[in-house]
Amino acid sequence: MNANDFNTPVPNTWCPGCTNFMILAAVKKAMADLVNEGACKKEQFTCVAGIGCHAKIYDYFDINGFYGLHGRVPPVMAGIRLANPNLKVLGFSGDGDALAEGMAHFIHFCRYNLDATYLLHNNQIFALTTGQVTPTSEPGAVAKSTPHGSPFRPINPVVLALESGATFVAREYALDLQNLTATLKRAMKHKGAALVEILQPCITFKDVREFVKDKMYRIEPSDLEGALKNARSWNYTKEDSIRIPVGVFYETQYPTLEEKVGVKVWHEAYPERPQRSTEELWERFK
Amino acid sequence: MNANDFNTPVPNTWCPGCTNFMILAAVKKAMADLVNEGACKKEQFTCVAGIGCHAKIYDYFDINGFYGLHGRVPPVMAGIRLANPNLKVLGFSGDGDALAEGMAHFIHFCRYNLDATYLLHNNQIFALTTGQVTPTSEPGAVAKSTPHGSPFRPINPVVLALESGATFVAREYALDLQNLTATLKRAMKHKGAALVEILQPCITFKDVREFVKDKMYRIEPSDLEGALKNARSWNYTKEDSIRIPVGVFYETQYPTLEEKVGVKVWHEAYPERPQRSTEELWERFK
Amino acid sequence: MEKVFLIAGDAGQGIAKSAEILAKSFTKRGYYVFNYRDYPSLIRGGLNFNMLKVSTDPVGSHEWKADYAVFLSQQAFDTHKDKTHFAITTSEVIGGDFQINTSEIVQKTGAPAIAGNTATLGALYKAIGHDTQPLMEALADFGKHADINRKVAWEGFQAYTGKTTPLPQKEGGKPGYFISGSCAIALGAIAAGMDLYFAYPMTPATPVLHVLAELEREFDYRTVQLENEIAVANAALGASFAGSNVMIGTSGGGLALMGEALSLQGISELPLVAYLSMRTGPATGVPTYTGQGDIKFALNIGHGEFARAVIVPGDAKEAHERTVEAFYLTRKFRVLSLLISDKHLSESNYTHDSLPEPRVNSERGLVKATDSHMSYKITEEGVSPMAAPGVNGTLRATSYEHDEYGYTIEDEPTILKMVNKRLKKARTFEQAVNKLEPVSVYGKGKHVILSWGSTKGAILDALARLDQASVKFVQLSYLAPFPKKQVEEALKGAKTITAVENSVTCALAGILKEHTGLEVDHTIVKYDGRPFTGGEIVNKIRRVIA
Amino acid sequence: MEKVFLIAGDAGQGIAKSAEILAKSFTKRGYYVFNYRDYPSLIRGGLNFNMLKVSTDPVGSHEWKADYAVFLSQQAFDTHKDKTHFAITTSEVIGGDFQINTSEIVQKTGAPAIAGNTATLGALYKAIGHDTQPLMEALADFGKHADINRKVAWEGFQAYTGKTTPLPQKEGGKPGYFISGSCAIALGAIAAGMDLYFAYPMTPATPVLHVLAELEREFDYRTVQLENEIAVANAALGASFAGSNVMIGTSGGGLALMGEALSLQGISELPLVAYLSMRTGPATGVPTYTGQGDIKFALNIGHGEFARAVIVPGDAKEAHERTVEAFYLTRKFRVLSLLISDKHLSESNYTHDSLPEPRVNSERGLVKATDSHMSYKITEEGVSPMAAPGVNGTLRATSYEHDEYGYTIEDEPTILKMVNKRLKKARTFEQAVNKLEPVSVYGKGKHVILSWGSTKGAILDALARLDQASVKFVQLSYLAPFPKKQVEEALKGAKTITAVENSVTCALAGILKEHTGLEVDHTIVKYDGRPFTGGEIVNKIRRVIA
Ligand SMILES: Cc1ncc(C[n+]2csc(CCOP(=O)(O)OP(=O)(O)O)c2C)c(N)n1
Ligand SMILES: Cc1ncc(C[n+]2csc(CCOP(=O)(O)OP(=O)(O)O)c2C)c(N)n1
Ligand code: SF4
Ligand code: SF4
Ligand SMILES: [Mg+2]
Ligand SMILES: [Mg+2]
Repeated sequence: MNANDFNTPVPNTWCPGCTNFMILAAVKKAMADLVNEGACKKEQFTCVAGIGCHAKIYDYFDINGFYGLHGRVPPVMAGIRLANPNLKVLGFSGDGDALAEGMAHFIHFCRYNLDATYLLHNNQIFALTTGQVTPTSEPGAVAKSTPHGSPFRPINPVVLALESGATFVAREYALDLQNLTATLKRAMKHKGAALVEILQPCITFKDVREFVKDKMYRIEPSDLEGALKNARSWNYTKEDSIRIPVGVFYETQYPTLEEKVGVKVWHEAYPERPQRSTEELWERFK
Repeated sequence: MNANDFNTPVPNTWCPGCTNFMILAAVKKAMADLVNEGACKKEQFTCVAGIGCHAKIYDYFDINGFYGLHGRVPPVMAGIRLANPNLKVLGFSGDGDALAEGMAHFIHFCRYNLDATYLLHNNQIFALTTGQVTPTSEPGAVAKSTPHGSPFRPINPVVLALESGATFVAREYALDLQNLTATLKRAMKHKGAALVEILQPCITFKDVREFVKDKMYRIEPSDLEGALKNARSWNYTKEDSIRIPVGVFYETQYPTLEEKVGVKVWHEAYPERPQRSTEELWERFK
Repeated sequence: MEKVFLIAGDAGQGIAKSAEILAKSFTKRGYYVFNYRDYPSLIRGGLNFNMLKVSTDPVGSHEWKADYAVFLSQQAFDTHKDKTHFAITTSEVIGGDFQINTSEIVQKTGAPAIAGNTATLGALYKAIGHDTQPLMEALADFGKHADINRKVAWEGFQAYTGKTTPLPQKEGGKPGYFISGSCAIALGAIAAGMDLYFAYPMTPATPVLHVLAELEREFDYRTVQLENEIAVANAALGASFAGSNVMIGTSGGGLALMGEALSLQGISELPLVAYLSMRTGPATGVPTYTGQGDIKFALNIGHGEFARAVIVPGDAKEAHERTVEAFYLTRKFRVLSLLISDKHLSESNYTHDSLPEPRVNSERGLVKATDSHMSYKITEEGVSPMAAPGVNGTLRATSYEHDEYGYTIEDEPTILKMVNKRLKKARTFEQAVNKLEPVSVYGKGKHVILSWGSTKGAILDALARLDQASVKFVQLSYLAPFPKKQVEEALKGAKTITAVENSVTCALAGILKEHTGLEVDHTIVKYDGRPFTGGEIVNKIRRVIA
Repeated sequence: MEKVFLIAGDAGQGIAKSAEILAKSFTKRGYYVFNYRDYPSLIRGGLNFNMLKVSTDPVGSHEWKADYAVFLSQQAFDTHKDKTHFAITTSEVIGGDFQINTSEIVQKTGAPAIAGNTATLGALYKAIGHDTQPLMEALADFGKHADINRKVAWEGFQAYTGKTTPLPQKEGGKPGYFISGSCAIALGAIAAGMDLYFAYPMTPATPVLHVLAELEREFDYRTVQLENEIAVANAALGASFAGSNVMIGTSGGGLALMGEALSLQGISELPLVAYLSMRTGPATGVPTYTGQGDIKFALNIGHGEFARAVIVPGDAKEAHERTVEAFYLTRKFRVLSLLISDKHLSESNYTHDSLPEPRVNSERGLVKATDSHMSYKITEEGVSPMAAPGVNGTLRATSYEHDEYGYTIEDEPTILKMVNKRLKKARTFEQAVNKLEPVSVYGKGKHVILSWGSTKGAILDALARLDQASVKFVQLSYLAPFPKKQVEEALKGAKTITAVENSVTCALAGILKEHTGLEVDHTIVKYDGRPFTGGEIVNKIRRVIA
């Protein structure tokens, strides 16, 4: 099995050259590898997508898919995993999706330590709505809803994930296919909440490809304190002096929500539930 | 002016002995002091309350008040401040209110550095709905919706506030009237987003008064790293070995959202806006 | 023959428990009991009261005036003394027609102070001229404290020397079930084979969460409280996609946050039962009081156009049956089932003696996915067979308009095809609902009372006291799809139509007119947060049909 | 006399800009232009097209068949060639009736490749037999690139030797305004004296956000994009409480998240204008296409019962006027103003020549608070005078039921008093709406076309082509409060009533029946995401009244 086995017949509508193409390639490659390694069957992969350019990925690979609402990827992942802990769930969000509309779920996903891989396509812009600032846009950013400069500071999703309890936290660059694929595989193999932030420059509204490439350096996983230090070393600003850490920040083990709740594949355990008479059930109210 | 000048004729419906009474007393005292010091006029105080036991405070002091929706205190505070930067805004949330329903707003309030004081009545329980776990309940907590033990881990609002950009972060104990009042005054004088978490044991559903009192120790403000270290030293668990830091964790200066947006008291600047003819306005579309 | 009992005291004094024990004792002898709970939005220190109507005939409502009241606090006495003909008070209270010295009794029996309540129950039994046997049985509920409470009850019985108005003995009556609407709904969900219940607490939907959490291990399903209602609704759709049978529950404010997800249900066609328990609105309103003012919102919630069942049972028994129907419909037709109750139905206790089984069985009904599975296959009936992901094929669910595979599309012909598919499904589904007795008719008169939901109990109680030859009650158990034909049939030849609704604007009148063109002659509404009683309906109907 | 132009190409090729320049050039000579924009939900690479109808008489819709098309890409030509009688293509395209060698022209003139578009505009001018003067004027829009574009246009004009079908010269016509619904709404908000606009981007409401952000310094108000729609709605109510004149904007999915906050508007009575621009639903649906399928949701959004204005203008001019009314109503009566548009109205461009001023002026109308100010004072009209906090007294706003001061209450008498106050206000407000010409009648026939919102343009265009003695158009600009009397008046004596709606279920038919009992005879609906054209209405009406 190779990446192309995940292709779909749907025409791709990303801008020609969009960095999302590389993320798509990396995910397909990672999935193919996992299948080849026997870690997982193709049928188990299940994608959950938000709304935005990133989310169009739903149409572009032939795996189970839930194309949800803007910002609501984490609860859908939770529902799927609580209903069927055999599914290998991959969530796809944008920075607007995960950190503006969906911030509450983002934090709680990490806290729950849900066993799923959450990919954050961070292009520091609302792309599909033609370019407005997001929670990771740099201070003063000029965009369509902030023509006089953004009044907001960026927030750091890697730091938030670490502080909220995610048990695997990484950042990669969309155009570094090899590292991205490797990290995605690691994330998918991880048991627990795995966040992979992917720097995904939008070539139409905010082309920072050169900037990111220049500033990037690889880090190694460390303990939580070290991971936080690494994470905090770049706060999404665009000064010349900054450096951007990429790689796996942190990995640890903790029981997952599914384990704690004690779930099973309900529809397989009970293809049909036993019919219970009203009398049987009401007995306790006699 | 003293605390009693803020009294209202409304009968109080907190459980007799509820620790919220002390918070009420502290806030009234702090407000009276600020008025006496000439820092603020009584008419400027404006309370924004969520929904829960904590929020009933709206009825119990004679200041401007907005009794909003569950979880929505921060955006209401933002709206008020963007409309009238002269108002001294105090927000009141519970742990359910701020960290479950309202988590997204909690984070963004800190990020915006809105100039307002946000009081978080943390009793580690949904009290008004008669006792269910909240995001700060200890692991395994038994409550009405988790009779077999909570599957969730607590999250640390002090850490989140620090990481999200709040410029004043403190924790106090509801029954330590003196320190609570002093810290509230400091928070109210602070320019920027001030979070004061108040450990507020619910004597009906989760009476941890003794526990908190035993474990508490006072800390001094430090730099962000030190503050985070202090904050992380207790993660809302109930082991015997823990110690609970209270006091001001952190204080710094940063421009507020109001300053960055550039607002004024619109209705005073423009008691009525100039009437503009359609022709004048449409000129640009000729 | 009936008697009304009022039990009032401070929040936290165990009012609800006393009322429940009393009610249970009566049901054990075959009486019918209806129990109304009135409590403010606070935990301790305020006033609670319960109104119990105990009758030899079926009852479904309370009254605002009691034959006997028990007042456990001064505040309760002062506030509610006008609600009763006769007041039994405890030693803590100054005033009343007869005082039971509860402190003496607890002292004498060595019982804890709280058990003083039980002495008043003993007294009540004396007042109606009954022996205490059923009460003693019901006290078993106190578990290890049962015996001491029995002693206290006995002392109370002995101590009472006030007036006695006998309630006829009900012999031979089969002991009924005494159950709240909430419990009935929870059990209905279990009967229907639910796998997962997601919720965020909100009065008055919370009791269903509590009951379901309590029973989850016994029946092997799971109850999960998530971070907020938006998470709840989206998680439920995720779980439904993955093959589970799911339900969510909330009140109006929570439902208002779910509108987007419910719209997603509409286009993704993932089975979902959403339980709404209404309270007095708008917004936070009067959170522990009742009302039916959310109905138009529920009927129209979600942007865009999609079919839904709006199911409005009238009492506990029906709540159980209709809950099963809600699951049946959503699984069979992939439409949203909105199961609607209110504080009055959810938190009142009903006595039911006969328990016919639900009209339908709910089935999961999953098919096996094929290799090139179409999640949105166009079929004759418009219903696409549903499979679960994980074994075969690629399963899809989406918020975008899509083709049969679930891929995103924007072209006119495919949009039309898929909208038409869903339209066809809506028609198929409508026919199925028509088979579920969506309309019930009681009585035969030409003056029609038309209503839905929790008003059923009061109206049936009123009907028993009205001239049944002149009055008829047409009860709707479904408001969507609107059972037009059956309603028109039931209203044929009506001299007057009176719509009854616990609301300000009587939405029902507009709904009727929208679907049938029929205009109601009168509306009876109530919007002070309190439910109708049988007596109120009797008075208002008499005025209206005079 | 009219001509239809189709400009089609890839997303990112500057289609919209070319169409705008062309349209503006015509309006400069006094023509009326209607411009329909059709684009998929993607940024670059897909297909966009604009359909312009240019006429000597007022126009409000496009057609699906053009007299002249310009195809800027092969894909555009292949997909849309059937939509035109005559195709002008560029050198990049194989096929078409006449090819303009744009690459040669840009080379020759030294213009950038993108300016090739402009050559085709020159060609179009030749094709309709006009001199290029107005086009040259309109090219001023390119600023410093104006001159080079003029050169290119001129070359295009010269190069065209294809067929010519002259468009009659329109002499003496006053140059009109060429404006989109979105711009008109933004300017209406400015005219009404808005202080703050809060939004979260969502197609097709986003252009209002962009325009307002652009103009905020010029008119000294502020536009703030917050973290999500729930924050937007709650912040707006906070700002309203603090004295500001506020508006928010979103599409259906965002509105669905605001239900709880809108219910809070209902009980807190804080002035708020909420702008909804609808698209094809449910859920994400077909996000860049149009539809009117959210109307029942909007009419009923929010739990509990409260009054609202549901304002549904039909074209850009009206959008401006009605936006001012939305502010007027919400400030004067403290009711929610829901201002509703759709993708078609928001993103199409209209030509208007006469601009009557709005019927009303919006006023902030704050009173000064007194020392013991009652935020919810009971007045004869039910409207409590509004003051802002900060100077005097204690101002309150609350989501709970409350007394006149805004303190929380739960007792029956106070609940009734406050609900009745809001009921009285609703009646006062209804009367005010009746004075705002909520219903407009065009034509005099006995066959009535009934509609609301963005269908106005197509229906008016159709009316001009139908027998005006036999057809009449009744346009509703308010759906709530429903202008019952005026609608009944307008429908009196109708031989047939045909409801027209860009939806699946034609909600309007039900709304009409609910309020008047009148049944429509026919419905004309369209639910493929595309708006009606005048031609479609003509055909369908002819069939219906045949
Ligand atoms: C509730 C809701 N609000 C707003 C939108 C409109 N919307 C669609 S995509 C998008 C922005 C997406 O930004 P991001 O998540 O960063 O994704 P990107 O397009 O950059 O990949 C928005 C706001 C929506 N679909 N739903
Ligand atoms: C949208 C919404 N969901 C749920 C509720 C029900 N509710 C009221 S209070 C409350 C819990 C409050 O808990 P917390 O914020 O911790 O306050 P406490 O009562 O403990 O002070 C909930 C869930 C609500 N009012 N609104
Ligand atoms: S707009 Fe940006 S993110 Fe979206 S497809 Fe184009 S390049 Fe990619
Ligand atoms: S329930 Fe707890 S928090 Fe609420 S009033 Fe009582 S003691 Fe206080
Ligand atoms: Mg983005
Ligand atoms: Mg709490």
